[in-house]
Amino acid sequence: MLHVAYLMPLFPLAGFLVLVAAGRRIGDPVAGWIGTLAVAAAFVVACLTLGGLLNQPDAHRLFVHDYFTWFHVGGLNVPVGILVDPLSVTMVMFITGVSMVIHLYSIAYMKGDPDYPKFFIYMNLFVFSMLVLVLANNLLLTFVGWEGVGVCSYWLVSFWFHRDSAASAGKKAFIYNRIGDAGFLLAIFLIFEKTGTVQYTGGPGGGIFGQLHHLGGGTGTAAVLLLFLAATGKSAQIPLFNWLPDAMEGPTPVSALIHAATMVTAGVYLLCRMNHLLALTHAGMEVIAIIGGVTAFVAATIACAQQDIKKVLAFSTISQIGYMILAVGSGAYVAAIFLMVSHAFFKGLLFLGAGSAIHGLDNEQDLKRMGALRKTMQWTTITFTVGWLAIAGIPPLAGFWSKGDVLDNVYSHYKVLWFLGLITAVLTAYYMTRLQVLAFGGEPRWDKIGPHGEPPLHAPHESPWVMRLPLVILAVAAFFGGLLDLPWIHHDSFEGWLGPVFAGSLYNDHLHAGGEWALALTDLAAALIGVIVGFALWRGAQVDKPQLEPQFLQRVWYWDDFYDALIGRPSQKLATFCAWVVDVRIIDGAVNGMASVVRATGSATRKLQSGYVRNYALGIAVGMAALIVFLLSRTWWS
Amino acid sequence: MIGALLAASAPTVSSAADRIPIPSIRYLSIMPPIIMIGGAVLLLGLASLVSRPLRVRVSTIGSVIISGSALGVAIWQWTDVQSHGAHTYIAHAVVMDGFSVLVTMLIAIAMLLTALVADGYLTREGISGAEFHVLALVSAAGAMLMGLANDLIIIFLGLEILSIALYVLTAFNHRRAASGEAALKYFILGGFSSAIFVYGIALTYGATGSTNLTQIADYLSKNVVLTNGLLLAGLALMLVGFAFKVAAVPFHMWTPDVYEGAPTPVTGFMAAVAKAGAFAALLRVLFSSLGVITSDWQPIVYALAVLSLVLGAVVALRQRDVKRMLAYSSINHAGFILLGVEAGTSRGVSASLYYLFAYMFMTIGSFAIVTVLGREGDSDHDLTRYRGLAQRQPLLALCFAVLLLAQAGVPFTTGLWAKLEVVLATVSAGAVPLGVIAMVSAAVAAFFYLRVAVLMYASKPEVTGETGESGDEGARPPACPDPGAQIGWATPQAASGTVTTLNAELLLAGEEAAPSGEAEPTVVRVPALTGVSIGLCVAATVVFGIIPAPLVDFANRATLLFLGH
Amino acid sequence: MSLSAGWYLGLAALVFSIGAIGLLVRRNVLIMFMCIELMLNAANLTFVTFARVLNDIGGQAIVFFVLVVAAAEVVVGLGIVVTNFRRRSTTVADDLHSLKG
Amino acid sequence: MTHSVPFLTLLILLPAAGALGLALLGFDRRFNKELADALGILVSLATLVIAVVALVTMKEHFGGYQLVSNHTYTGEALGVRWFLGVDGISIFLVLLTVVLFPIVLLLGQSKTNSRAYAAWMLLLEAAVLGSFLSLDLIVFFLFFELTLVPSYFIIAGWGHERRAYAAVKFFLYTFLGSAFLLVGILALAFIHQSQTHVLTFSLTALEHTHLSSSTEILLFLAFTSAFAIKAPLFPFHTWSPDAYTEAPAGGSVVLSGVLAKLGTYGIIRFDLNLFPHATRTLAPLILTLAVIGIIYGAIVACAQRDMKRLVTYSSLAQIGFIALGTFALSTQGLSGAVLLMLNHGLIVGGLFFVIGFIYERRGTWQTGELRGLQKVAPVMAGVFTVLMMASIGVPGLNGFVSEFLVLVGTFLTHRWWAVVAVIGVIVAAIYLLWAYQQVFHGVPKPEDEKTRDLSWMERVAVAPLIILIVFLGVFPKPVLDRIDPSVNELVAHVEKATGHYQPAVATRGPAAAEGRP
Repeated sequence: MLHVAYLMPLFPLAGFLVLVAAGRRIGDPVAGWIGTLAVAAAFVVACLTLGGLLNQPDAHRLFVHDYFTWFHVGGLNVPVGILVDPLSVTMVMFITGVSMVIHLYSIAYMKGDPDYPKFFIYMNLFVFSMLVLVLANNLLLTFVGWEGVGVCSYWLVSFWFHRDSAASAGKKAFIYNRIGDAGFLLAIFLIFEKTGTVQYTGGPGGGIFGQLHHLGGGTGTAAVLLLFLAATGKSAQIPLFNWLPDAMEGPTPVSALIHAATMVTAGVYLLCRMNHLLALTHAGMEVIAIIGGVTAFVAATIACAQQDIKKVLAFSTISQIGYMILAVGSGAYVAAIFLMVSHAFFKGLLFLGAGSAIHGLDNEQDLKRMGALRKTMQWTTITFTVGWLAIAGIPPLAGFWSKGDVLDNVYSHYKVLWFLGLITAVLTAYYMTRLQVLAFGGEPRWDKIGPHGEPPLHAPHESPWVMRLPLVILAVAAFFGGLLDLPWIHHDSFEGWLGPVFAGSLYNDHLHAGGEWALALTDLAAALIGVIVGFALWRGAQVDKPQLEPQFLQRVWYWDDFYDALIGRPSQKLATFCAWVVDVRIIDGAVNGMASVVRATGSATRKLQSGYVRNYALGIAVGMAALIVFLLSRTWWS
Repeated sequence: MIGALLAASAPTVSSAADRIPIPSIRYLSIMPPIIMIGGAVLLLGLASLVSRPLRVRVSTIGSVIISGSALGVAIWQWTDVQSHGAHTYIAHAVVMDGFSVLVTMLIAIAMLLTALVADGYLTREGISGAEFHVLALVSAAGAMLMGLANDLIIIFLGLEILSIALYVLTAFNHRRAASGEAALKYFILGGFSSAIFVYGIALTYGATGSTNLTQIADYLSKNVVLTNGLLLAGLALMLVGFAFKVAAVPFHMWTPDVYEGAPTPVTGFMAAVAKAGAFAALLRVLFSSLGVITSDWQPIVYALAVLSLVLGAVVALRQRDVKRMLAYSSINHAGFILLGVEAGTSRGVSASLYYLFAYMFMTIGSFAIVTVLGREGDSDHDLTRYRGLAQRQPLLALCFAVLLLAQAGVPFTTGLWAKLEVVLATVSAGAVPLGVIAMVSAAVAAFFYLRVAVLMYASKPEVTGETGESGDEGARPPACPDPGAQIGWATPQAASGTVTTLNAELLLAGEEAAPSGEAEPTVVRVPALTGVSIGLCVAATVVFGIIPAPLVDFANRATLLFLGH
Repeated sequence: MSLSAGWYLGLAALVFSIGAIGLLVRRNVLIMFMCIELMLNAANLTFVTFARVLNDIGGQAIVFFVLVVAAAEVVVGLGIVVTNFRRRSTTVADDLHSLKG
Repeated sequence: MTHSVPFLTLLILLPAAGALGLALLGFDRRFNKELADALGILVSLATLVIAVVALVTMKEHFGGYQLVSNHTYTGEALGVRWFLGVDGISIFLVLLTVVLFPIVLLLGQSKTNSRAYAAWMLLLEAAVLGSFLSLDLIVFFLFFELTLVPSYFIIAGWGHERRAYAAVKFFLYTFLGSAFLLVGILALAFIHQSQTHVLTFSLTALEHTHLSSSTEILLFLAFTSAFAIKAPLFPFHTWSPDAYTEAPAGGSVVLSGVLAKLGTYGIIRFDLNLFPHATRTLAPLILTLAVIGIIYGAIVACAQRDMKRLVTYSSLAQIGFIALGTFALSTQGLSGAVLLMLNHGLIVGGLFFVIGFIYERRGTWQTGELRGLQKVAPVMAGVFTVLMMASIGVPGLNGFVSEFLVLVGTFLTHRWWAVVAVIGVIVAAIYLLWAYQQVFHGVPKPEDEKTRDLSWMERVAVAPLIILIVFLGVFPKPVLDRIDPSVNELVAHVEKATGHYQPAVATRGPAAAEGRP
């Protein structure tokens, strides 16, 4: 059944081509349904592949097949082929699943938009690229998917291009991704130079993982760090993370799909895929862990001070991915993947819930103008509450188990980062509770004049069933997500399923049962503290609490201004200097200068021609004298 | 024919003892000059018999026939040389080899083309009479004489016949003040340089004991002359004479004034024929007789070449009068031919000959077009008059563009093959820097050739900055560069300041109509014969450019009888 | 008393340079003609001297060619001067400087 | 290896004859405009057909010169031979030329005096094809310089305000460069003659002249100065902004798309073949210039408010990439450079076409004066997006494959140059996206409203470029398989001559890595 795997990317591609050809004519709802069906078909194929892989014995759950050669120059052979193993199937399952749900949701959400078909064109192309990224059997094909999702995120973020902020947000997202991609390219070159191949496994010499002995020492670390730079670009980690909050300019389903569930996890997937390489360098792993932890903490602090509902969720995503990177950094790949899957569910749920709230309150995103939505939007409130509890880490929901698993593993390696993780867990619970209370609890604020004198909003209304159904599905998934990897059942749990993929490089967290229970309790305590503090502080009618939302945090630790000052303005001045001074004045000036020098000598010698006969005769006489002197002088020497 | 006359009248006097030996004369070797001079005399007489208005047309036809027959004889000579080999005749004073035949052909063709151009010119200027054609034929004969001379004195005679006829031709159009002045300047300086030349011959005669080139060569090769001061002084003075005639810098001062002053057909004739004759003589003197002391005269020719190349190109940039511009461009061409002379090898000779042949077509064609465009009074030569010529007379403009671009050395024209051969010759002789200077000067020269093309193909003068109508349609706001992010010192306007002045200067947008006050240059009628001559020149330049084999082979087989070292 | 050829050559050279300098210095066109004649005759003197030294009749024959050429030049030259004189009634070479640049 | 049918001579003579026919057609009064336009397009399409037939008849896995025709041209005196041949490196440049020119002619119909425009274009096509096909140095030089005349008249005749200055500057700058080239060719031929007593200019013969290192470097500089000006490489590029901006749309396409390739092709064909040692010793210098070109081109492009100048500087950066690939002297680098020449031709051609369409509608190409065109002209925006993405190097479009190969090739032999060049890739995205946002995004102002979308003819004109860009991006294998043999031979030639060998990985891939301990 594994041979059917190559169909997965082809269905969204087919959807994309159909919509490009006939999108405009099909119009509003039908285009959406075609897009959704394409992704659903991919989901079905994913299930078949999962089934096919499950009934393979544990040892060889690996299917690598090349379909055709993309290009073959000298020693560099780049095939187009797929690699199906538990890791890629897990990724494919939640990608197609969540995408299908979000496509369904956006049929209603995007109703009435003039560019309705174009939206689904981009969404299908995105799913295709994501599947190519995950299923590719070589670094270059992964890069194709990698860039593909970057381009689609550019198109989707700047979907409402008539808004300047959306257009420049899309540009910013694409450029930050390109900086990461440059790192990816350099990593590919380095790996090719040392191993002579770009294929993960298979092919002559056993692919990259067969040639690992060439990648030891400095080059190995360099390759890992470059790949990590790519991951920070795509998964929005410390150096390159401030494109994600601006990417919220895009429609909410886009934020849900791309900036919560799938694209941002691509970086984590890449690091997991290259785990054998990571295992070679201890220094590399440390750097990854530190940056992951720090990002999680920083993002969590910023989330506490955001007013826009989507911005809070965006920073929460960055924080959760920080957790995943932290897990990868401490060798707990399975925990990272488990958190990724569960995060996809509850973060998708939260975004869609927020989307439905925004949709209901005629596109108002400011928390300070919401309030008491629970009275009119019951379905959204219930599902949102499940999402809130899950992410806060309240048992028995998915968040508790996955975050707990990550923190357990981190505890056994980096005590400091574990403590930082714990603080972040508290912050997470706090800001999610703040959001829940501001949006759904307390008194209605949408009927008053807005902070900048906007007119009062109409009463919120519940979203249609097409939007509510996805919420329910994701709520159920978020609720039961934890069952995938319960700590005490080992056999067919998540660990068992993914174990063989990370065979060599897994760190086993040798914690005795008692230790695990203790850690579980501390996690629970952190979650409860966060929730209680959140409730206490934000329950009242008074919503403007400047001391709780310091300017420092609202301006994203002045990170944007720092980049602008460090890179933005100086490069602008340099560009203008180069363009108008170096190019026009110096280089072109030299050329024009030479031309005018020639013309100047021309007019100078022209004056010699005085018109008087005697001057001409003098010219001849001087010439004659010169010749005679020259020739006679030869007789003196020779 | 004269010999027969004399022989008939002398039998009474002869006695065995005092018979004066006459050198055996092979008339074929000097037939072309004889035809030219004889024809000229006949033409003079014949023309006086014809009524006044017809005189010009008759003399044109006459001179075409004469130069045609000279050309025919030259071809006959060529077959004779190819079959029986090259020899010296008439007591070694004259030589008939491939070299001299080619020079003769070149001059005959030049004469033919000039006669056609002159016909239109003379009728337009209202000058009747055959004097123009007679004088031209005589000077052409002088040039031929220089080509086939193997004796310094014959060279001197040829030079003088050529020059004196040209002095008169320069003063031909007495209605133009400039013509008289140019003639006077040319006469004084010409006389001065001929005197120097003769003195040079005298010294060389003293040093080597003979004025015959072959004997000089034998003399030099036999005894190694330790202190040949006398010879070198003679050589120096002779080089002055040649350099003057060839218009190499620093002896070029006369060229611009004379070329501008002289009637335009005469300028064309002078540029082609005088240069051809002088270079032929120079090549023969330097290569055949003074081949042994090449190391002495090579640096001089090197210096002359560099100066001519650079000054010719640079000063021409600033010229506003087409004739003066073409004068300086002819100095530049002289520099190129000197490249071939500097090489000192047989390849150098054939390269220079090819260049002369190609240059003849280009220069006579260009001056023919300038003659036509000079309108009544032959004084309308300001560059601004050429603006928009392509719209008014597309074919004439295209011909002029082709000839100018050929002179610049654009591919698939004889101009390029000429430059290529000459540079190959000098590079093969080891003077690579000279080759580089030559090609760089060609690049500089290309500017003023192009400037004329720009003017011809530019549309209305953009004085007011609104764009010409050719090339873009619809309402067009001038798309000036948007200032955008401006830093004090780097405003786009300031930066592109110099550029717009260059642009305006190129299109001479500043000046309005020429001083002759004619508001808008009208369409000019091209006389039939002049059209034929222009057509022949352009055709030769392009056809021999695309198919270079025949002309290149011909120039290559036109070797000197005796190559010194 | 007999003079060596050098003397004659020296004299010829002297006459030649006088002619050359004369042409450079003097303003009047006719005087310039004379200077050219001087230079030509200096050449004749040199020819005759070398003919005598080399005992070769050719040198002396050449003198006649030079004389003929000189005569022709003068005829043509005076003709040109007359046409210019009719126009501008001056024989000073410096007045004729309209062609320049 | 010759072939019965003289394809290559036909390829050159057909457009030349077409140009002559159109020129003469102008002089009889009865000609009508449509007939002239149709004839022009017909001739260029016929050339396209011949080129495709030539491609098909060529053998795929053969590195040497094919379809060779070798006749005497100037007799034995000068030894110049009509020696044409095509191999993996030049066949795709020929195809690029024959694809672009029919489109230019198709769009040239709307020009005033379109008959003369078509005549000059056909002459230019003949000259360019002549340069790509000739293997005799002098014949190459002839065609190389002949390209100047028609492009000069196209810019001067149909250009914009400062066309006179731009045309003359373009002509003289390149003419000066080719002056050094001519002296270099003649000096090389003379040295060859002094060694073998045979005066010939054919590349295959001159390859074997052994030169002292100093002469070889001097000759290398003479050749490369002409090609660097034509390309244009970094310090010699200041004529290109004027020439491309002031030229009419069709002129800019041909100038940047095809004529620029003459420079880089000349470097690959003549510099590497004739002067391997000098190439090896001067490689770091040229690589540095190339990298500066990449970064400098990208930076200056960021400051441009004029779309044509922006595309000019972006093509300066792309040419820097080609030079980078060439002087990396590795199999991947050189194949990438050859492929990038083809891809860049298509991309920059397309970009200038679209800018030309915008100019026809709005009379300006200043980003400041255009706003929100995506809403008003979605198809044009779509085409521009594909071209932009290809230029940035997004995988799936043709820019990526060639850029990747160039960077990999350079990384293997000259690591740190490749690292800096990758930065250029990032900056490339910045200015293109910025320009796209300025022109296509945002709310259209009233005068933007009336900008009509692409007419059917414009779509037909741009369609082949888009199709080729996507096809070459998804499936470049057939093209690379034809480029590879010739590139391998050339790299082997340079390596054998200089003794320096590229890392084994570049040629044997994983097998090589296996060998090492």
